[in-house]
Amino acid sequence: MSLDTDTATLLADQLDRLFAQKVDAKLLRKVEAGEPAAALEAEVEALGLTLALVPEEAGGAGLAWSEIGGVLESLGRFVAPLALAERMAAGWAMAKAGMEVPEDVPLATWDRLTLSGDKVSGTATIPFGRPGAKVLATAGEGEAAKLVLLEIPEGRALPTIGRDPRLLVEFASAAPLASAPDPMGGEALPAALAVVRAGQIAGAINHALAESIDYGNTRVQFGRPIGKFQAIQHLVAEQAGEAAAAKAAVQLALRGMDEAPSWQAAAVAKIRAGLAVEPVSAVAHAVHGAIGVTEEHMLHHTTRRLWQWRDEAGDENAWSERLGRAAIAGGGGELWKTVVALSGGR
Amino acid sequence: MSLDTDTATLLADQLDRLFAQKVDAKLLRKVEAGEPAAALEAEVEALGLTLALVPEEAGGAGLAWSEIGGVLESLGRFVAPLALAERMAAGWAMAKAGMEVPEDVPLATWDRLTLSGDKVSGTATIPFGRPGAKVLATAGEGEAAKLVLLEIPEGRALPTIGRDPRLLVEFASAAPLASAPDPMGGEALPAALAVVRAGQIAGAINHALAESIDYGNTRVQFGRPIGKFQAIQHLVAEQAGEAAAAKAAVQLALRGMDEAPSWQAAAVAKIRAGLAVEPVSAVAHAVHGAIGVTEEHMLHHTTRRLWQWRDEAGDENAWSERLGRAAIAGGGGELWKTVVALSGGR
Amino acid sequence: MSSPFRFDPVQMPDVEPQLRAEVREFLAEWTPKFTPWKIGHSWTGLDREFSKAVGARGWIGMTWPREYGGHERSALERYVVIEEMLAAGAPVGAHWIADRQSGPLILRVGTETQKKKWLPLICSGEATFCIGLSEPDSGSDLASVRTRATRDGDGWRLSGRKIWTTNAHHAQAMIALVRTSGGPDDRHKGLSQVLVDLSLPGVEIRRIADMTGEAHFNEVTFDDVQLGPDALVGVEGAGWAQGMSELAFERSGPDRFLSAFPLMPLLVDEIAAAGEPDRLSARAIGRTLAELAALREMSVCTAGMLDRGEDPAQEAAVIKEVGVTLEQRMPEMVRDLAPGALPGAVEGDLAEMRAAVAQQAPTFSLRGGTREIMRGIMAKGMGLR
Amino acid sequence: MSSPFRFDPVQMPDVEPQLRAEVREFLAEWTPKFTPWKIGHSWTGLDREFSKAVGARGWIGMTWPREYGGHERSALERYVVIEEMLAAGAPVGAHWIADRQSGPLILRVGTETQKKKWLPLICSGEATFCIGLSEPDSGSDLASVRTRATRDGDGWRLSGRKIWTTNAHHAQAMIALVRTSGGPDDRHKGLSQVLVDLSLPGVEIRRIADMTGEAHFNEVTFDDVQLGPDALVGVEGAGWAQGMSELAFERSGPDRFLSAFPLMPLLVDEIAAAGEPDRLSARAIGRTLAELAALREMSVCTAGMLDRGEDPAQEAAVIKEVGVTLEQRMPEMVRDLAPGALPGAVEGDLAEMRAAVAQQAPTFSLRGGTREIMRGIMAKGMGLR
Repeated sequence: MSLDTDTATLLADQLDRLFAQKVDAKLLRKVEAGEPAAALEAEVEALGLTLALVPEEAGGAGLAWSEIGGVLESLGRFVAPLALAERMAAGWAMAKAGMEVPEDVPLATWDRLTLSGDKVSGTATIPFGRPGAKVLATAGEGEAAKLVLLEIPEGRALPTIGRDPRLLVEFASAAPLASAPDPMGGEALPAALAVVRAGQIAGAINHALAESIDYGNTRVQFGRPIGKFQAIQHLVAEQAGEAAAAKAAVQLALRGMDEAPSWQAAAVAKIRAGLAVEPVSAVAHAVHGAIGVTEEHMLHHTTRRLWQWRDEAGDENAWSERLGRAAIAGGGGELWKTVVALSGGR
Repeated sequence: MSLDTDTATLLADQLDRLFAQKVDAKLLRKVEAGEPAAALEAEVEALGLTLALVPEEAGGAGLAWSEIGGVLESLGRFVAPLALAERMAAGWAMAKAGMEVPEDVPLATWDRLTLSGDKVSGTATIPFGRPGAKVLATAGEGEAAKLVLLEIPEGRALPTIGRDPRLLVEFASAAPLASAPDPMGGEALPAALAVVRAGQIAGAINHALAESIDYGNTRVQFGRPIGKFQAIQHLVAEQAGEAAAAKAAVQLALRGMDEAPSWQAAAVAKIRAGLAVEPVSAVAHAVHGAIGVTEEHMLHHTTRRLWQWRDEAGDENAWSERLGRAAIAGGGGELWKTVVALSGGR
Repeated sequence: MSSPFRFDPVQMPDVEPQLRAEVREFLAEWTPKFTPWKIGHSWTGLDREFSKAVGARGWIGMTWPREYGGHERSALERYVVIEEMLAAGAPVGAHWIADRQSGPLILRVGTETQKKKWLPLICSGEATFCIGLSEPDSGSDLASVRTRATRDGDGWRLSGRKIWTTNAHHAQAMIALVRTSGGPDDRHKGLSQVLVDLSLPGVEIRRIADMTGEAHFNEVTFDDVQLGPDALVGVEGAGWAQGMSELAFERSGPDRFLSAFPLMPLLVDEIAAAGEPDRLSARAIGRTLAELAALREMSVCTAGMLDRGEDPAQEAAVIKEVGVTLEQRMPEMVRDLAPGALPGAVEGDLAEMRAAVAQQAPTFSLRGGTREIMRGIMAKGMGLR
Repeated sequence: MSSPFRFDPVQMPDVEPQLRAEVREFLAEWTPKFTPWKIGHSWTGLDREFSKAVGARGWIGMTWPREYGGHERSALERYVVIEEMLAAGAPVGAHWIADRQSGPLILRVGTETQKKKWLPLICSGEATFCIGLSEPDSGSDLASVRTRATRDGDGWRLSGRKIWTTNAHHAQAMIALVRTSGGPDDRHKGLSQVLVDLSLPGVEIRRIADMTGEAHFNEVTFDDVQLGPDALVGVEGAGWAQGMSELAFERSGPDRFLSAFPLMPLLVDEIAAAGEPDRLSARAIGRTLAELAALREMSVCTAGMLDRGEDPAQEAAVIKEVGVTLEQRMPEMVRDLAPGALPGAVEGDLAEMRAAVAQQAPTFSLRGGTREIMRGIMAKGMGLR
């Protein structure tokens, strides 16, 4: 997730500073208790980031996916309790579909609705959703799939392991406020959301790694910092390998979204980042001991968000099955070509 | 695999001494090159062990399964290149089926043949098989299944990863020399062979562990025995846990074969021992470094036999699927009862 | 050379089937009252009425002498009772630690007064104990504890802090490892165990919320707490050795591989409901059963060692090492085999229980000693030097 | 804080698709000639005619100056060629080590005479090199080597033993790490690299059979071997630093995660032949693809670092750590997804190749430095202290 342009670096740095000041275990507990981080949301809104992936001619910031790696990483590192990543994805998908992107970019859901005539139906989970706000969703499948902008009805709070707000709503023959053919045959929003979640996961994982290193160097046991023990060093090395792989997968997916958006690139990112969650958090907790599970400690929150995020927008098992089935159908002779193509080779 | 009686201890000790004298990497290379360990076989024969599990009234030694743990362990520890375990299993199955057990106990195969009238057909792999010798096999399924004694026809040497002799033969409407209804509905021989293989695996695994400990205490690197490094200690501890679990599983299966023989007890042993093969041999090789893969080193032979044995008489995946399907069909409410029953509880 | 650990087979007593049937019947009455969330808490879950009922059946302090409220039954009979409780996910937390560790310790090294006062209360399910080992500045390094009990006339004055004490806020008493002489550099020397009535003035308990959002852990502060002469448990200065052999009890029990078990029946039913199980599901369930059966065999063997008066310290470390690997894998297995319809949601019995287990799982490998500590014990036991 | 390792994205040169197509066309001609067993040997497999053909195409020494037979292409172009070779399981052993390590070392620190003599031979596929690092008494502890080169007039006299040298019996030359001053206690000081013509008197090569039953390893004994003045590679006493930076080349390449890859196409075809893939198969294949793609991304990034003249020592350790985990899992994956009809048999293309890979897999984590060494390097790089 290297940032190629000054703008991108600047934005990520701004976000880092803001989150470093405002996001802590106390704020997260408040949000979990049902109190939205309204002030924080307003400040982020003011940075104009929700329109990051919308082209300049459509009123956006015109950043490329490969430029927002730092932003996603920041969102993950601080497990920021707001729907910025999802709104960036929604803005990108709307612009790509030729829809007009409102300045107040809608929320997004990875759930696929059904399309009957012009009306949409089905159940959707909306991160940070609230009745009356707007959400972008995918309706229908394949060539007939559309991106639909909907007003969020009353719903109920879905209990989750991350405990960030998730609104569960039911659309029954709802009339979209706007719609357009999905530019990726029904894959645009699911792919974009998988990539942003993978980016957040990579950020949170690299944070857990950094915390483990830091704790290893400061926590003293048996007369020396625990990071001096070979067993701890090797655990952290294992963690570092997973974190690096997750980050590399996100990097290639971001590039892929710029060059030739596909569900395959998104799958690689979400699978690889998802696979890293369990080993990285297991080691982080092993290094931290009991302190890491207490709600005062950020690792407590990082871990629960990681568990939440890996399940959302397609978990690594679901994406692996899809990627695997396609590869098996393609035959062994094509397999290496697939690996090369998945990682951006030609 | 504790030995409850003096006879059993005595036998295992005798075998240990014999193998310690006679079985080394040199002999194993010879056997792999196609030269049977005839002298060794004769000496083992003289100990009368092939009839170990045959009741005294049927002319055997009348030992219980729980008394031959030490023998199986010895066979595994030295990866002894002969078909003693298989012949013990064959003798037990024949006696249990009420067949007359010849003093020259037949070989055995885990492959299931088909039964048409009195004739049997199908392919069989026979460890240490040679044309003209006799083999005990299972023919048919369920209540109709029979144990059949067959003369081994010409076959061909099957290339394997263990490189011990395996003769692949084809029976085409062969007339058994003797037959009797299978006392376990077609499960007697497969279960018995799974248990003996699991016992051999446990022996070989515990040997690999002992070698790792020994090497850890003697090999000096960076100025001290490598066993002093925490990373090596933790690897060996992981290995020890697997080795202990494999041994415990064999112990409970041996008891099960005495009390109420079932494929389930055999499954537990073969699954658990099979699962331990990869982690234990991986650590053994990590500890030993390159020396362990050379054909002069016993670990080279131990590892290849472990890979061979875990595949034979049902690998851990096949047994797991069968055990798992039965448990799922039984329903969640019965699951704990199954765990208790599998480990000998009432 | 044979295995460096001994798991000698044991013969279960004849009463086993009958006793097991009694426990199952008892549990069948009680468990429908508990939510999947509570069941997912296993032995950290706590229900006073339940514990009293267990006590009334004679299933607490089973092996202890009758004169102290015990029932003089064998360790193997006790094993049958506790494994049934754990497999059902019964909330045994109100009596668990006292029955497993504190009671046996008092019985072994306590004074007559301590025995008479506490053991009957434990047996009736009325007394909950907690263990004071870790301190803010000493996690795994128990020998570096700083909490200090100073002689004061006939009794002691206690000052310091203990942390990660499970269920302290529900407990009547704590047995704490404290320094009675020397300083941190003396390591194992000068440590003693004291029994602290938690209702005494100067004791403050702060609850610590863990991943589940609940407070199973606590931090307990002692501010010049006045203890009577009878507070010392066992021999002054022998606290380290006493405490370590107490930990062997903690490590060898089936709670080291059954905490997550209650997930399994729900998982199996979920798989069955989805139709013919595929290879992935069938293998995972079959494999888990084999692993559980082997662990149970090992665990029963250590119960046999206890009956024979042997010390299963090494074997306990092995069981914990192997058991915790399985236990920590279980919530992941549920996720792999039975993905829920709503990503990340914790609705439905299986998802709810899974969430409870998953959020405690990181501590499975901490309680009773970290993996690093366990592996060090094993390496030493195997003669790696 | 960001990740402690840098994997900055790189832009592949425009020639990539064309170059890749050329290599694939070339391989399509050659690979049908190789057995699954040979393909399963990846870069330890050796075929002189093949290497000469590769050299004739200009695919050895690709980045080296033309004056020494090189082709002055970028590290990224070289990357394309070698990944295609490895993915196809081509027997590159006759030129591999020279192209990857020995040649670059000679180019960087060698004398003009050394460059003129050896580099063109390497580029044409005629010169096979081996590396002399380990000794019977020094496995991972390379600083403790005892093989000694003593000044003798203008040249040197060499005595000692090197072990685990891959393909020494096919090699013309070895670059060995030897002691030129001091004793074992001096550790890194006093070590130098010398180039030994293996046809010299006093050199004895003993083949060592590994698990596959073949001899890829050797023990090479030097009994007072007379070396010329030009034997020293680089600076006397700088052998340790030179050797370590050479190892970074060895560790970062795609051979650290592609050795087992040729199994995958056969496995995929085997799965497809068995009908609609189940969850187990589909997941495993999809997951492996994602892991491979991430590893390839990391590996390409380090090729970019080489092009920019940066030292990817830390990143190489990460790639080897992650890559070897995947690589060692592959033969197990084949067994789990496509169980053969005859237990333990190694008949059929997939089973034959699997056997070749499985029997080499234990050494995957040894070559280029053990896991313990890699993790130590990573921990140090991350600032654990």
